Amino acid sequence: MPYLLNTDADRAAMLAKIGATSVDDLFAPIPAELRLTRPLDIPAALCEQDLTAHMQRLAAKNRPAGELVCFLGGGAYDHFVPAVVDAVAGRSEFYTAYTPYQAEASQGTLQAVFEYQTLMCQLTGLEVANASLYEAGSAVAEAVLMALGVTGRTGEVLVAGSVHPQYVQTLRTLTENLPCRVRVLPTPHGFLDPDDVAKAVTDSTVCVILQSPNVFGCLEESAAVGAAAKKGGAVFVSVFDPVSVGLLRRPGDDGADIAVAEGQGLGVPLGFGGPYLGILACRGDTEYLRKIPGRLVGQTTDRNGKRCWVLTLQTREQHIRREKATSNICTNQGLLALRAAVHLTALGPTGLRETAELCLRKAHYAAAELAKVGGVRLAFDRPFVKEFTVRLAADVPAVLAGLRESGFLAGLPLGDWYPDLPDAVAVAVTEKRTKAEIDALAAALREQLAKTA
Amino acid sequence: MPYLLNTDADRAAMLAKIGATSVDDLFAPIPAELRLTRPLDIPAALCEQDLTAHMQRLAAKNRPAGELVCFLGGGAYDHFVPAVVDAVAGRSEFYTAYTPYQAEASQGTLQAVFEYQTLMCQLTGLEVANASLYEAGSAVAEAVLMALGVTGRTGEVLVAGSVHPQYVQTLRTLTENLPCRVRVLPTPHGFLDPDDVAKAVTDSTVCVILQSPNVFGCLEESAAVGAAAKKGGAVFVSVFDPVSVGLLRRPGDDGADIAVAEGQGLGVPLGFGGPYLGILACRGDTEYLRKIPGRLVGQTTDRNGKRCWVLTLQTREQHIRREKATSNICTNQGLLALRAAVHLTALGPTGLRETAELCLRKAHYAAAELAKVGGVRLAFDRPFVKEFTVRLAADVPAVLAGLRESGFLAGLPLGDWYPDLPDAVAVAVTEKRTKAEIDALAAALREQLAKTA
Amino acid sequence: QSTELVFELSRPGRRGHRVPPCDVPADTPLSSLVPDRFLAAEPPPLPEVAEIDLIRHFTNLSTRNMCIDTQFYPLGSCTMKYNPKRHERLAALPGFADLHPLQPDDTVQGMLELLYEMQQFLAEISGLPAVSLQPAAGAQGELTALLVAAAYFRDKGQTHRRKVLVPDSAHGTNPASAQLAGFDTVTVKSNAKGLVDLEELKAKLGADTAVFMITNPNTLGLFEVQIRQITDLVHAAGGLVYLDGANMNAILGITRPGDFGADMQHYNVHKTFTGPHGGGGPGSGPIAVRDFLAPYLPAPVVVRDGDTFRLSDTRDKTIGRVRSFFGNVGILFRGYCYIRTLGPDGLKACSETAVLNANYLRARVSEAFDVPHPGPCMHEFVASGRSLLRERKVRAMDVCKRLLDYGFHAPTVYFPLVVPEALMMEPTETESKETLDAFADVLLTIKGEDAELLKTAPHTHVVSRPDEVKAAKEPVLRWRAPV
Amino acid sequence: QSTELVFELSRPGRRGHRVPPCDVPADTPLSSLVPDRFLAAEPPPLPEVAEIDLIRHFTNLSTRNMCIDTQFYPLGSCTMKYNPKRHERLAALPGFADLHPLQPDDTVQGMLELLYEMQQFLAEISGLPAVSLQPAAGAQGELTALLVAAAYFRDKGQTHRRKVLVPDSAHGTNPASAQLAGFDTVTVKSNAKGLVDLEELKAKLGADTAVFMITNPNTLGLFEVQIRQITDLVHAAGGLVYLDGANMNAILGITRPGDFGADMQHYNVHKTFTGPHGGGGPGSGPIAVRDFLAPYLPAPVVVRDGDTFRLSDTRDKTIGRVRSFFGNVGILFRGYCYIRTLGPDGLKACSETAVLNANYLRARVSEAFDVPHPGPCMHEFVASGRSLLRERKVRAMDVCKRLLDYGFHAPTVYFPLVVPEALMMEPTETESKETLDAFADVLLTIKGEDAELLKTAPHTHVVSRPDEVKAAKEPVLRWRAPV
Repeated sequence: MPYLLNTDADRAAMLAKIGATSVDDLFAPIPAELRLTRPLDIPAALCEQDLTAHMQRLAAKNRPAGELVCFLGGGAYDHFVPAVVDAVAGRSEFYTAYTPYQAEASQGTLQAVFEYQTLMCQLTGLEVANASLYEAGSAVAEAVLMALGVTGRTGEVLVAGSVHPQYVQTLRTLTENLPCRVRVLPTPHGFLDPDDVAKAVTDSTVCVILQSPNVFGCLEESAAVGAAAKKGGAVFVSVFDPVSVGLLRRPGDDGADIAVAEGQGLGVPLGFGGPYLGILACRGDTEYLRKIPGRLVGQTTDRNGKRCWVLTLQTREQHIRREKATSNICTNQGLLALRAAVHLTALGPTGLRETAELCLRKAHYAAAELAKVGGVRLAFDRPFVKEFTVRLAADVPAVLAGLRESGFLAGLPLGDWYPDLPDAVAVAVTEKRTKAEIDALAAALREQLAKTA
Repeated sequence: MPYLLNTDADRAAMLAKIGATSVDDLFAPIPAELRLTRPLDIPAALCEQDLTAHMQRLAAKNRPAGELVCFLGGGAYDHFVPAVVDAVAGRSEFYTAYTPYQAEASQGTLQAVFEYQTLMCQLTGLEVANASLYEAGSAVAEAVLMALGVTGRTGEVLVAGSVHPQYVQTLRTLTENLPCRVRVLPTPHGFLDPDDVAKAVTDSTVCVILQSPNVFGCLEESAAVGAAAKKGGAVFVSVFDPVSVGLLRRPGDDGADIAVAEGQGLGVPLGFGGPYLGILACRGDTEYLRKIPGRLVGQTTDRNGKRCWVLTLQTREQHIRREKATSNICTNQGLLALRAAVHLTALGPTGLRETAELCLRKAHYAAAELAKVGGVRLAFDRPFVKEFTVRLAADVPAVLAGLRESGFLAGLPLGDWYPDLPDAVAVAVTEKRTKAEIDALAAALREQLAKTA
Repeated sequence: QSTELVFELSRPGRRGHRVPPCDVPADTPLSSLVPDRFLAAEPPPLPEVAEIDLIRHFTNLSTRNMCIDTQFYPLGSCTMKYNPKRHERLAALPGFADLHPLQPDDTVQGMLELLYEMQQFLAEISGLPAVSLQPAAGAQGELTALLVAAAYFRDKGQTHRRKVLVPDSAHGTNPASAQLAGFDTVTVKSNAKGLVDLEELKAKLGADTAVFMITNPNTLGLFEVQIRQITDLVHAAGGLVYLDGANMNAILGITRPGDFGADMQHYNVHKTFTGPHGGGGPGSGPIAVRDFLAPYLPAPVVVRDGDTFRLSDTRDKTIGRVRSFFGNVGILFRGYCYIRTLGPDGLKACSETAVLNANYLRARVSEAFDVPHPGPCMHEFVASGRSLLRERKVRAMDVCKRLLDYGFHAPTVYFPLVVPEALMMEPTETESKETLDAFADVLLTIKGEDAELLKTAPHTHVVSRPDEVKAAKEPVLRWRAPV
Repeated sequence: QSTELVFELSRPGRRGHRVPPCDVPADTPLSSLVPDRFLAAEPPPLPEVAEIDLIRHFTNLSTRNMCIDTQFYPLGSCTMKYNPKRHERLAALPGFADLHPLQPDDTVQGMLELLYEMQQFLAEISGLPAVSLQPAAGAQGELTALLVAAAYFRDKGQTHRRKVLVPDSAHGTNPASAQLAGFDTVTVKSNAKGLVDLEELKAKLGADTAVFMITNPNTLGLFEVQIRQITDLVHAAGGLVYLDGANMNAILGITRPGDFGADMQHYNVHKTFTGPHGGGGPGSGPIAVRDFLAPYLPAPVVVRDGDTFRLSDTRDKTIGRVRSFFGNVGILFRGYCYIRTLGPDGLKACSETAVLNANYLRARVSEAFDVPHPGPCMHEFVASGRSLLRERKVRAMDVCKRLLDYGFHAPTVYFPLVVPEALMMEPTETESKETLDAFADVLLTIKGEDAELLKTAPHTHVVSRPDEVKAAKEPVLRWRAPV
């Protein structure tokens, strides 16, 4: 059997030591009537060569970014991943280890996570970051759980309508049975008006959630929204983009109490959506520190006074607090946090800034070129960085399908999420897209629109 | 600059310590008139992302095995490489280390090479194996250098006409200025007649070189040829296939004094021909041990009596013997030897035998199916294992080009090497080829022959 | 060995990565594209190092970890089995790795086929027909299942069912998940055999019971022999049975939760089907439920239409989604590879071998340590260091630390809470008798070693025992530039 | 740490790999396909281990190596520079890795384009227009060039030119290669400055001179200031000048062998252009020669016809080939990536930095050790431990071994032969001032350490100093099953 080592002689010796006559004896506690008496109905075993051939066949039925030119964004971006990220994450000491329960034998993981935490603080301008969460959607929900705990309030969770709809959906699901209500504040002009926030915030408001750049690609008035939230004593949760922050003001600079992001853009492959990386950072106040979900690595010293790192503040966690826990998160996305740490270390401040600037300039060039195409207009008159929304005077699914034939994943149709925007498409432009690809997209779009017009 | 670390401040401090005013000062020993006064005429630097795109464009201009179904052999075979081989060879402790001059800090490499040497002994049935050579062609030449040393003779080197022509060419080039003459013994029936050897061997014959399976895929009468060689006091050099030996008698079992092989089939990617792995093993007699080229790793003990490994018998090597050296080889193919060691360890005796048997059965099936096609006949009536030669009643280049269009690297035309076989094509069938692929090849060949007939 | 942080290696102006030249017009000032009020004056203060610095730093860090590829890792409850290298190679194929999560279905047919089959496999293995692959980890799977239960009871007008019953030996995530799903937790004590006490259960079941969460085999490695009675009791009370699937590795192809009465379960794909654990994640925690609960599952799921596959969002009663995008596909991918490699016979042989290995190790370990509960165990067992503590004041943790010196990872310690000085060991099926013997021999040796040597262990690692109290009392959770 | 051999882990019947089921008819006995006399009764007695055994064994082995990715590795003459990770990723692209060496030209146009460009780059960098990429290593490059020279002289009817002149500081492969090319070697002594003694050279040049082999910068790290006079003298005597290109890392874009009078040279692509050294190989040793030698180069070479590329065998005077297939393409590939990444300015900056680093390290090391030859040096230099030997009976090797304890690889020791107690150090361009300082500081520390401590070093590695005499006297070159 694949991966099984014991020989017949081993098995016999082991049974003898156990005092059993057969392996079946060991399953005696399972009542006979509960046993499965037939083989599982799954396909027969494949050897490595056949598995490889099978997976290659499946892979060939997909059309990945690289085969299709990718202008899709919507929370996952086709950023360049330096080879060092794969090289480090491919070290089996990292990927075949588990949670660093035995600190002495896990300093590699612990120090890497401590560095990740620091990098997230540097990236957000906040004081504390956890060891990572699953992805952005559930991280937003965790931020709300924190806000519930920190404020002690049970009123409204205000969310901008321009926050990624899947994050909002996740938030609704995960807080469904908890003492708060999610209310979406409309963003008809592609961003949340701070005045609307000021009006909506009451002394029972738990938090205000804003994403900038938002799902339309537009920048939000974060500082003003944050101020309005805090004026009412609500927690300000800021969802940011970890690449664009190379150029933009950081959440902490704009007054965020909790910053959350999807970390996929930091060296994580697109991978059809997961595993990804939920970034969460917050203020350093004690009440925040007590409520921050997930793992934390802390610095300490060993018996000889040597600096070292351990999992810490675990009393917050479920295996101690059990029914008193405020989060059920008991792992982190360790390997993805490592990837992000390596990625940011590779880029450094200058590389991150230059990447963000390339995205911005290319996105602006693309927006200008697409807007020249008859039947295309920019949806919003707002500043944007790497993603923007256009509206098409044509049937969006047909146009996108046509562009797919021409080799483009041209953008994300927003109509499913925003029924009032059936003609809207979000277009993301990373540093990997070339002028030639953008020009070719504009030309193909012109042709499609001419066809469907 | 990529990969350079010193900052301006570093450079200033370093120059100050050196006592120089500029980096240019350091180049003062190079006369001004010898300096290059213009930039090198090579393309401008590419960042990683652009280099990646460039290399992907170049890669896309190739049609690798996998895209084309590969029936090409001729000394390089499309065998399956288990993922463990890449995983181990991808450990940077192995691939970014150098020659294990400092044994204490190189036990990883040293032990792995010692294991490789042992595996090669097990594979060949011989007593001693070196730490590897470049590839099979130069390894054959090194075997002849050994034979010259061992026998002290200066007469003929007899080579079967069925030995890979590139090995023979290499041998001719590398012995051109040495006191011996290469004579090729014809193999009109696809194998070397032992009687011809008996007739050709004299008391000045240096060695007899036989390859089995040979370049036509046919098995040779190794034991009889070896006996004939030794009867005349010549060294018997046997070139073998390290995969087929899972099923066939080993060189040592058939009386080989020196065994040589191309190790590519043991976990080394096709890689357009290199780096590959030259396997060389020999008898354990002192005169052989003294003359074996290349590196050797030996077992010893450390100061505490603990078993360990070192480079040994280096007095044979050039940096000690200099002009008295009998080989100029001063490295080995360390990383490829490691790949081979891991590959053989992964397969084990059963896996190697089963692989060889699969190749054999599929090759025989393919030969039978192809021979059913009108205009195709088997070139030789000889036993074969994974490769065989057919003759086509049609223009070989045109047929092969047509088959390429249908997605097949259908085989190796032998006409360039054997002008008397302009219609011959060697077809190799590894364990990766499926019945469906073989049937499709037969069908495509039938179609091609019908077209060109 | 130095413990320099990457920040301490930073030198102003040093860099590794370079970006391509801008091939679109770059002459307009940035502030003409984005108003100044959005722009930062400086990029974030990340470290500045060259590529060789980075590689040396992280490569050297890696060598300070124990891992499956270098050590036996009998960490109970974590199923640290071998992670096949073929999975890593296949997962890196661009045809899988470079798929955007929002690509249209017609461009990801191979991926959807794989995920559809994975749904089928998990349904078959559990005997529960409806599967959601969405949860990102076991704990999220628990929570998702409880949200499904809550939605179901709400839908049935049974909002009074507010209680979730949890055995005292359960994983801590069980009560935490119940809490977050809006339920109240009731603890059910185990009996002396380490199993659910039926009388206690009966006493706590009632009209307010929503769900009974059971781990089976339980965290003591014991199969609940009365599982059928237990699930019947819960059902009779109108409640649902949730199976914590952490210990599925013991029963693949042998018995199915659906067949012994569970209504819902999660899988830990990274454990049972060997996704590498990644130093603490990612995992994947899909759930399988009975048909009547299917309408409440998160969306989307993969459905098959003839020869094509598509993502379907169309469950009218869905709880929504518990994360963005589809799920932790990379881990599901590896689980799929494992299942396809093993096939039905192989999966069953896995569980048989895991159980044989555990019982053998249990027999060997009991030469030196108390093993409080009677065997046979399933895939893991819990020993107790109580006599060592009593007789020599050596704690279970000291034994664990000393094991590290011998090149073995430690067992899980002090869990489950119901066993004093617990040492929970799970050898998994991918270890050999020789390895188990070597480990047991070392445990026996350790038991006889000097107490002081044990209390100060480990002695051979890059650091000695850390001051955990200090870490928690004066938390230092990030590096700061010296002032 | 155990040093078990993989053979000692073997257990009968255990296995890792499995092959696919046979999908062609498999019912005929093998002996009906291949006569019995060819078949072995048993397969070779290879070890029998499972995949986890294999991975643990080789992963643990790997951790017993120092390497570039974990340590500074100032091994003189070996140019141990950083090996960029991007090269490994790109070399693994199936479009390169899966090309059969005998594929027709029209199916490998991208590969041929790359190799053609590599020929052009190497010609431009050396100033020698004709290139063969075939030699598999530096030593094979030397031999190939000498075979070219022999063929040239034969062609010119000058078979009396049988002597190859080699400086005493040369790499040992120089005389060995000359020997194998059928020449006789004549050693040319260096002068007190470590350079070629012109008078000695003149005395040895003559009508029988075939080739003068020169390493420049030489193995002492010194540039031959009189190189033009040297090459003129050789040419005047009717001989050819061969440049051992091992030290090209010092002069990229600064001076070219073709411009200072070399007629032939080899490259060590794995050194100068950073192919990873692989524990001792593979390398790649292409040669570049003047036009009049081009007809003798090995075949094939890549030629360009308009937009397409092809392999050409059509040199009428070719020496043939020095190996099967095209060359060590994988290493050429990495060298190509390095050259494309650096560009003309980057290559020059490499050499400038390599030379700056070497001179800085030289200045630091000379605080503690003799550096017999005057500076500036080029990319490496040779220090001498003679005073340490004289004063404290500590040998250069003892210093090297002690360096290992501090986490540095040792320099090259006892080479070149012309310097007693030689310590040859080459920092390369990819190291930082901090690293050089840390290394120099340790050297200074070591110099003051207890002699006994040094003589018994290293103290922190998996093994202590091996008995090399025993290894050579009673050679054990393979494992044998115990009887």
